[in-house]
Amino acid sequence: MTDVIATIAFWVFAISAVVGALGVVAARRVFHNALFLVVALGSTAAIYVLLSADFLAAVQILVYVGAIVILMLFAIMLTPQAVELPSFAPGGQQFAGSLVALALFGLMVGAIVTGPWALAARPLDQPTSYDLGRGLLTTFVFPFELASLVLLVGMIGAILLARED
Amino acid sequence: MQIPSLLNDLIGQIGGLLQAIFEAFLPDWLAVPLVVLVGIGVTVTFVAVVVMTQVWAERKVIARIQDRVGPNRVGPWGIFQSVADVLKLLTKEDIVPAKADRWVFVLAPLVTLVPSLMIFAVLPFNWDATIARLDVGILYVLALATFPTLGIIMAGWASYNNYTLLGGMRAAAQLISYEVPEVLSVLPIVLLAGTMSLWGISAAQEGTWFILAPIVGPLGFALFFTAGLAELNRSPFDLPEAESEIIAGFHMEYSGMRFALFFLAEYANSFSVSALAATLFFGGWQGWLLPGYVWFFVKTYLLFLVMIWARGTLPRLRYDQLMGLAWKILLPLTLVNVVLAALVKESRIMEWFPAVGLLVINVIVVFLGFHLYNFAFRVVRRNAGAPLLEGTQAAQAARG
Amino acid sequence: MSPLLPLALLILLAPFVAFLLNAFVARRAWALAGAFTILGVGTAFVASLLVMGQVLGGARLDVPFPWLTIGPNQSSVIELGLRIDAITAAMLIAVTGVSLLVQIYSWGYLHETEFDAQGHPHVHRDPGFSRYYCWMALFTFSMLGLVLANGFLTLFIFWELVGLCSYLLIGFWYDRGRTEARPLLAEGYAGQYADARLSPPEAAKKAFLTTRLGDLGLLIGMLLIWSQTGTFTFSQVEARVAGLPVDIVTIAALLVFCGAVGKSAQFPLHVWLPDAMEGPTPVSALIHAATMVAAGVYLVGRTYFLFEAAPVAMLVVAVIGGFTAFFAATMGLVNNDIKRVMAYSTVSQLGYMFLALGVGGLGVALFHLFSHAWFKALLFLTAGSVIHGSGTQDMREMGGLSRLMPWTFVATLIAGLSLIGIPPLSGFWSKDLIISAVEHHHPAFEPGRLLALDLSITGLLVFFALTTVLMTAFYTVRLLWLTFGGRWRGDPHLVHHIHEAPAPMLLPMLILLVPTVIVGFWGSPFFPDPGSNFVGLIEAHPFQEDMSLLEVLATVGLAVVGIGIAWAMYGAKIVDPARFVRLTGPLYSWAYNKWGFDALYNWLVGGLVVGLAWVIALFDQGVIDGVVNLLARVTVGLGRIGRGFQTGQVQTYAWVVFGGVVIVAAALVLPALFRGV
Amino acid sequence: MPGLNQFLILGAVLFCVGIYGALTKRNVIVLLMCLELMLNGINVTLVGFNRFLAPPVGVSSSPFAGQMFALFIIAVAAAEAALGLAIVIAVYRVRHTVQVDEIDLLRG
Repeated sequence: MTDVIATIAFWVFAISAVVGALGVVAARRVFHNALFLVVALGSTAAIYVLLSADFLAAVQILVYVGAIVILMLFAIMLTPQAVELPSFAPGGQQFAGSLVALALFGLMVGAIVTGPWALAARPLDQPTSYDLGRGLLTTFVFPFELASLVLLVGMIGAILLARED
Repeated sequence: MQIPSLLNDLIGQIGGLLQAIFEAFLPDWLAVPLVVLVGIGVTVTFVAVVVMTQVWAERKVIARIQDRVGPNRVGPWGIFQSVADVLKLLTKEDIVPAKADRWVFVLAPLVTLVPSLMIFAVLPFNWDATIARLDVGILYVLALATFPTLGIIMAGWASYNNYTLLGGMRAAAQLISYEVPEVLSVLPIVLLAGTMSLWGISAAQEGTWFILAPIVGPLGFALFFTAGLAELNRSPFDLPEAESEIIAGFHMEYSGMRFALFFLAEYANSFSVSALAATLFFGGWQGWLLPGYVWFFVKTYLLFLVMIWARGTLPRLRYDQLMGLAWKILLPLTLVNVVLAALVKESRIMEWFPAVGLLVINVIVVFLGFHLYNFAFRVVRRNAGAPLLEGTQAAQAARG
Repeated sequence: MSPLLPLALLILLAPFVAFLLNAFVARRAWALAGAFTILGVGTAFVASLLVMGQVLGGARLDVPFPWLTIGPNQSSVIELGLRIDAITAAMLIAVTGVSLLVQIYSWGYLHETEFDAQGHPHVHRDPGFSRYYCWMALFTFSMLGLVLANGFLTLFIFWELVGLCSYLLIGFWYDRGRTEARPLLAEGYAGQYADARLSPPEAAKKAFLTTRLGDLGLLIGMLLIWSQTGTFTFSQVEARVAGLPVDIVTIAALLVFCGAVGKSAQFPLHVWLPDAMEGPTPVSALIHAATMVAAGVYLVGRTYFLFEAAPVAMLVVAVIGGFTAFFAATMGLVNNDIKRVMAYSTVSQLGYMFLALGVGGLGVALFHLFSHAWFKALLFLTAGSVIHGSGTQDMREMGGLSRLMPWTFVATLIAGLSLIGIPPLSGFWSKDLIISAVEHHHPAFEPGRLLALDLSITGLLVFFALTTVLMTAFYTVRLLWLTFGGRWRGDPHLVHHIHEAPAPMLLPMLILLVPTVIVGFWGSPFFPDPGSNFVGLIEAHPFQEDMSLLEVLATVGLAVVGIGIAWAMYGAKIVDPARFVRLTGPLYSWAYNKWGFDALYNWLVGGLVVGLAWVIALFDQGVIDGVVNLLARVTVGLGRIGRGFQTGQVQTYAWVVFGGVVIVAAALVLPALFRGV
Repeated sequence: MPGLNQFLILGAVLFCVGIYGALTKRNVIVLLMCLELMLNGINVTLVGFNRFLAPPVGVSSSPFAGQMFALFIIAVAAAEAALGLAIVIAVYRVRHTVQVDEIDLLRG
């Protein structure tokens, strides 16, 4: 029974993620790009839930939507632009970009389809926050400290760069 | 004394009964989603009803504080006043500003309201009466708490009005600033309870409520409740939509039903913050005599009254004071609180120390806290030279 | 240990010491420099007389000094060394004798007497006086070294030194420029011009380069012999020549002959000797008459075993010798410069010597060389005193000097007659021997067939020999007459200054008269005993006895006819020389322009070198610079293409990055895909 | 029940749309958004791997390495976005533009 729901849910959120992504790329006004980004990130969070990564979904919402997108909105507000500027690069570059994107996509799909994945039946819907928490402070303690350092540096850097002295 | 299970577990019983009926009559794949839908429907109507009571309560109490009667015309003690308001808003004309960014304008109220409703799915009304017993409950709630910020920015931007944009940006800045202390103030409770799921936290407060934790409890509650108020743009922190400042802030251009949605979202959030505070610090459905959900609602409404009380008494904070409070006072205190919580957790004082003793300690701590705060405040003000927080000082004097 | 070795070393080192002293000590003390050189050469002369005594006594010397050991297992030893035998002894005496007399003569020659406006004489000494004597000492040292050499290597070293000295001495007056063709100051020759002449440095360079060309041939020949026989020493080479194939020996002989042709100014390489007259006259006397030019003949004489083993080479030597004799004589007839006439006569006489060598008369050739050295040196010295006195070199501007310079006239007359070959003078004995040798040695000659026009080689040689006797007689008398006969035709107010040669110049000339007269008898039939006869010493069997009276009469007759013709044209003026010139027209101008060889060589060398240079330049600019420029252009091009990518656009860079990713991904994924994993 | 391939393809789609956007959009902020999109694509793939693949034999990483990795990516992405936007604002203050092709002083 839950399989059906899971499949439906997957397709719903997958499509919304792709639509969001395309929206980010295709929307003309920058503000709309941001909103489509929210849609894309939100549906990705939902996908995480499907992949039984609930803690990650919550973090995704909290960090991405809560902080990064709003930060981008602030950036958009702080850099007023004449709206009518073309939002897309000239034809040549567009073609080149699409060429690379499609080529890469083709290759990825090729690799995914032919990849010899060693599938394993993993328990579904296990609460992960306990294991993640434990993992963070045991095997991944060094990256954890390093991440904190990166964030600190990022914070100080951002303040210094954006400060209007 | 065992209260009849039916009464004790009313909501759970009804839910189980309903599910049984559906499974009997409907095909399997349809039954479960239907039950879920019914659950959602019940929640939404429940929220609507709760909000109406909140509105009525707030208007009555504020009136009392301001030495006036409050609504008493519509129905006995004016209890149907909020219904009248809703009807008025429903019938009002729905205007979309000409140059407004149409889609964003329309979506803004939804983006604000929907997450608020989603939070109710997690609140632990009773030991078995939570729609979704999420393992990452509190984190889920905090994550959803960020969506209103987005909604407010969208509203501010889309209504193509300088003041709304300004109001929206101010609100966003305020929300972001207070989100950090709010999230961090929850940490001590998660530490003490050992789990992030709200049901788990409530269960962990069987004997002693976390408010009784020596220093961590009251300090934690104060921080969380203040940050919560700021998140809701209420009372002392309602600068962005303050009428006297920028003409009702970001939702100025909204009217009719859309404004009602904003209004609904605001009160739903207040309820959820109060419920959270109750769950985290006052043991949620923990209570000796009455059934779990009764205690839950009593505590929530009491906290809501505190909010109304704060609204009635405290003057509005200036913007720099608002920001200063968040980053210079709340954030450091929460960090200190987390450390203290670790100490309390390790020393296991909560298990062997009688609840009453904890209460006495807490009272002393609170009393000392205020005086210490007063002294520290005066020193800081003299050093900085600039009036750091006259407002709070006044409030503190009032509290005396 | 025979006394010959110390004597040889003394002969060799005396002039060398003189050279060192002059070079480093007596740089400004001119008198001291002169004294050192004369002293050095004098001791060498005395020593060589002693050596001759020893040699007549039958002593011989051949001492090698090992120098280098090279080759895979130290197999071949390179050595220098000294060798004295009959030829060397004769040459030693000739070289040291003439050199001594020339040094003394030079003392006088280098002191010019000029008469200022009032006519007072100022004795003016040539500034390069000590330099002159320094080089003269070096020249004598190297000439003696050449003569004493026992092997090709030693000989070659001194051969080059001699060449160097001739270069230095020809270019002695290096500060003088070219003498342009100036109009004649002589009666009867109005409108004619004195020939233009090269400047001393140019003449020196010309001499040096031409002789170097010959030396190259000698060097290659020397190395060929070394590679074939493994040694340089003459005696060892002589022993091993029999074993070598004939054509190798022929080639070696011809290459060695090239060296001789270069040094002795024979036919192809003769152009430098007439121009070498730019040097001071004593230099010409010593180097370009007696010693250095004779070195070629001496070389062929020393390596005669090579030529005997290669009949073809002998024939070539004979033909070249004969032709040069005839060819030089024709040029001598028409030239008006007194020193150039003598130069052509020297070339002609050397041609005679090579003719003698070519037909097998080694002793005869060397005897003629010995006697020619003396009287030709005397001729040049007298020419020197004539120029010194009259101040001009062009014979047309002279005349009537017999009264003004009586002693010089007498000396020139006797030397001239000796050159012509009038008995009993030495010229007669040595030249007639050559002519009879030509008759005698070539079996193909039938006795008594003198003037039959036989166009075979033998006929040609005989024709050359006899006609040259006639021409020699003609130009010698012409010279004598133009210079000494008739009245002074030159610049009138020069007449008062014409004076007889001073003592230091006159004395050597008179001394030289003695050998000019008596030397002839040494090789003549009056010394029948082979041991004492000059030719006998060198050749196994002297052949005077079969010198038939007929041949003698024929040659002397021709000589007298030559004198008669000359006397008719210049003495009695029966035939006017000017009209005769018009008659012979093209022939005269052909001879006058030295058969066009100078122009040919100039064009050839100039054209060759310039052409070669042009080709190399073309290659250099075109290919080498081309490649370098191409490289530069390619790099710039690449740079410009590269620059195209640096657009500054972030997205261009991003595109390139992801392009790379695509390529890498394709490389990794596609193979797996196609293999149908 | 969606298999691993579906999730991987979804990740790939998100990534490629991100690349296309990054290479063609002219506004720097949208560029950063596309970057976030690409990172999200990667996160989906990682979490997919974590969900479906057995941990490699012999390697002692924890069973949730995939999610852990995604977590760190999110952290770093946050820092990166912050810095990126700070730079954009700084550039805007100087050049008054956020159009990518107008910010091209560093060219050959």
